[in-house]
Amino acid sequence: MFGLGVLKGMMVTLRNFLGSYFSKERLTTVQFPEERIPEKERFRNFPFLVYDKTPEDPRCVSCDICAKECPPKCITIVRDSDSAGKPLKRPKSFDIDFSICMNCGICEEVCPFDAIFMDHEFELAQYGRFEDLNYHKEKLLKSNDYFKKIRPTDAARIDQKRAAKAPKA
Amino acid sequence: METAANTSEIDQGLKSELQKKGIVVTAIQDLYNWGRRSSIWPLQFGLACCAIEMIATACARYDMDRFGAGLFRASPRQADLMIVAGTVTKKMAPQVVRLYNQMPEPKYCITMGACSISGGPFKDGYNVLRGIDRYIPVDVHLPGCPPRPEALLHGLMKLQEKIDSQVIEKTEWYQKGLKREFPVPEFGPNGLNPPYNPEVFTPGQQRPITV
Amino acid sequence: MEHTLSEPTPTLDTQMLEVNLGPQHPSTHGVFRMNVTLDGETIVKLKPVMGYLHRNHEKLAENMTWLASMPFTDRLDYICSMTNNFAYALAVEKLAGLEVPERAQYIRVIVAELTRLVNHTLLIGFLLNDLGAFFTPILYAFREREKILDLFETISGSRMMCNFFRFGGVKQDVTEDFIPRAKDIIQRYPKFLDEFEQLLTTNEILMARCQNVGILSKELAVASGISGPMLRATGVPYDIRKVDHYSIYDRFAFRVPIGAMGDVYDRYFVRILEMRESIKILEQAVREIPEGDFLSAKGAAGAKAPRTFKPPKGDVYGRIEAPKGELGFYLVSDGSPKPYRYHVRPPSFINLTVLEDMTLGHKVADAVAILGSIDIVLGEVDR
Amino acid sequence: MKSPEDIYHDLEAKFPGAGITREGNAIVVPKEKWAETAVFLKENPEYALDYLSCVTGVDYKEYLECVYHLYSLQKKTGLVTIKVRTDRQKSELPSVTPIWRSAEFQEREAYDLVGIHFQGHPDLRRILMWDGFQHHPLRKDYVQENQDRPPGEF
Repeated sequence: MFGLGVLKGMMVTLRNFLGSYFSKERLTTVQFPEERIPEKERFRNFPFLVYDKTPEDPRCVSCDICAKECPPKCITIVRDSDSAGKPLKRPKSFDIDFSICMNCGICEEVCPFDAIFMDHEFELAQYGRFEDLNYHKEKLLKSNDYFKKIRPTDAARIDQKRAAKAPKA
Repeated sequence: METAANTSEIDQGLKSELQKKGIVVTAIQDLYNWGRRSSIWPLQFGLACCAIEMIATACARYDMDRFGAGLFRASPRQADLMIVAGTVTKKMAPQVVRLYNQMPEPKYCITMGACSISGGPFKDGYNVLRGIDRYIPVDVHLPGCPPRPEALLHGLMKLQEKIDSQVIEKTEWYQKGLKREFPVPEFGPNGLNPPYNPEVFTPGQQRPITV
Repeated sequence: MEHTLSEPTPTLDTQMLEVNLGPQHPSTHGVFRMNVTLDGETIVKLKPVMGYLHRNHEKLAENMTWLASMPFTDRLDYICSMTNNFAYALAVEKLAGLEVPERAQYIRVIVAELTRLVNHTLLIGFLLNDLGAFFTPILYAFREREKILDLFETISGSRMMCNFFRFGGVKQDVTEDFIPRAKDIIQRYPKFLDEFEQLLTTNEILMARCQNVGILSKELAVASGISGPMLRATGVPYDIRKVDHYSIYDRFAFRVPIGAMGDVYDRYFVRILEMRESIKILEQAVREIPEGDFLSAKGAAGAKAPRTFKPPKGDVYGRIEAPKGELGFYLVSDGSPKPYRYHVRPPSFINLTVLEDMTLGHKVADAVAILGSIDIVLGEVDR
Repeated sequence: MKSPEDIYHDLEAKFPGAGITREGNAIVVPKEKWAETAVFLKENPEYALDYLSCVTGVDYKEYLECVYHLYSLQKKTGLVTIKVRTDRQKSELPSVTPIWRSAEFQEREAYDLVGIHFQGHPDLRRILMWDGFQHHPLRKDYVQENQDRPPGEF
């Protein structure tokens, strides 16, 4: 019969439609704002800076390696200097232009001081472009506890490594 | 963001009282905005990787249809939202501006992904336009490369908030005799000229958020 | 059956109509334009116009370190990012003479074959979308793709832009639940393929629209440098995994499906068979994956400090069997941490050479189907 | 299969005194002899290099170079790399599109981005940049336009 193939195709669609009432596997829609997909630990969206105790002393020593290694060059760091003009091991300003960043995670890989990691937060739509998307140091700094909350295994590994190194330094 | 606050004259107490009895009281303004917000028809217009993420958003798992925005219109005449999903190159920019001009008012534009906001990772390319808001006004900027489908849904919700807060008399596109025609750039020997549209864009400066 | 151009009947002298399909057109899979000259509905001339997504990847790579170009290779063929990384990593390893540990080789083959499944499933969805089955097959295809993308996101961190390969191995070891979840997907994929085939293969409309349409002869395919499933659909048994013996593909038993006619239906069916072969490879690879380190010591040093990674002077041409065809990288190094010349040999760009030969004499609707069967992705065509 | 070494000796024998040299694993063929060598490599049953996989234009500051990667599909044999050089100003090369059809788009791209003119190419136009573009961007001395300049200037 000519229409047999088309009919078989319709049967597949019908089975999927009826099946969605019984097998959870065929009903795949996730109602986004209310119901969310469990976040994967290694998900990387935009970078953020980590500080241990207070936001005033982040781990970052403004060595500028991440700014040099960043493929699209979206990180700009200005080194802080004390009253006598001697450069300090602290960034005065640390800007990441979120409208250029490509979420590749290379800054996290090359940072020798475990100061920058990739965040999970993705609801970042803005109306403005230049002020709203150019994140300055204050907006980038997050605590180590936040890092432990979103990425437990990585945070544990990093803390263990830092603890092993800390007493000697 | 100084969009006009939506000052509907009904006081909230009376409104919630009536709502308990099943009577919905609203201003024409809210009804009109609610109607426009809940059926935004995006233009079927994908440029690069973000377009695949946009299609994934339209598919079963993230389901853009729950926001009323699932119906992709192939022709700009029937679309009222242009999601610029992907890198806008200099060779494609005139077509993007022409498409935006062909869309009927009220029209909105979401720049999805780093490339359409500022050229993104490819901004140093000789054929890459550093952001489509050099030629057309953009309502919502959505960073990410590519932004997750949920981020696109969040961007859509952000646009819906903006539509909710619009007051007809003050909105830009409802004025009498409005002619919002953005000039289409031409191809020059080494790039597009004009490099940007002065009314819409000044390099490095934030454009006032349109109402 | 040779299509003769319909000569205009003497009484009715019609003009040739010049039509632009694209760059903004639902059928062009992105920003691709075809200047079509029509005589009525039949195509007389078809000139492809590209470059609307030319993002200057090769110029940018010339002033970035070798590793900094790796995330950019994800954006070449943005449907299969892992195989782009694979080709680039193989080429640089050939140039710098790096060894890849066993476990990394197995992880690479597993994710490359999973990407092939994603690519072929998506292609069939988009091909049917061009044939008019608007969005139904795509919903099935994207449902399966989400499962595999979840897997990629757990190990690499991003759904589409994995940036997962490093020169000398992979960036991080796979998580513990990767192997069980991969096994689960591999077991259930044939069932999905049967469902997909039941939906499509014996569908009379598909057979009528695709058989004897866009026929490509063997000689023209070889002469035009066609590669991948399109070449195999014409009957040439050439698969780079079998010919070049790169990575560890020799340890897996799999066959290379070839077509007979070289028309759109053959290209569709060769891809379905290729998916079944990929599942066979995946079953063997997932069973035999050894323990061990995922990145060689030199590779790890190179990944930690990319500007100290300086391959020796010279040039290299490395290629792999990407889902769309032969994806090659021609790299010239002058001993500095930046490549001197970085060229990508994209399969879909060269497969488009014969687009005009295949569409002459067909109707416009067939041209849309033929373009869909070539499987082009504009990020790779225009680079 | 004949290694590039043997092919080089055969070519040396076939075209004595033509100045064919070897450089690493590649064979450098002078521009005048390239058309004949190409036909010889394709027709000769021993090599049967019927599959031109990749054509690349490279700018080496003193000269422009076109690199051809050839394979044989019948014999399933491996890579033969041919390099042909031309000077920067009058960059002319014989086109191999009549011999291998796969060079059609790749030679147009080499012309568009690196500026090598291929004589005998059926349709040598720009393929990636728009037609009014008057530069060859992949050359090392290409200067990009400044996108933030005021609209009036160039």
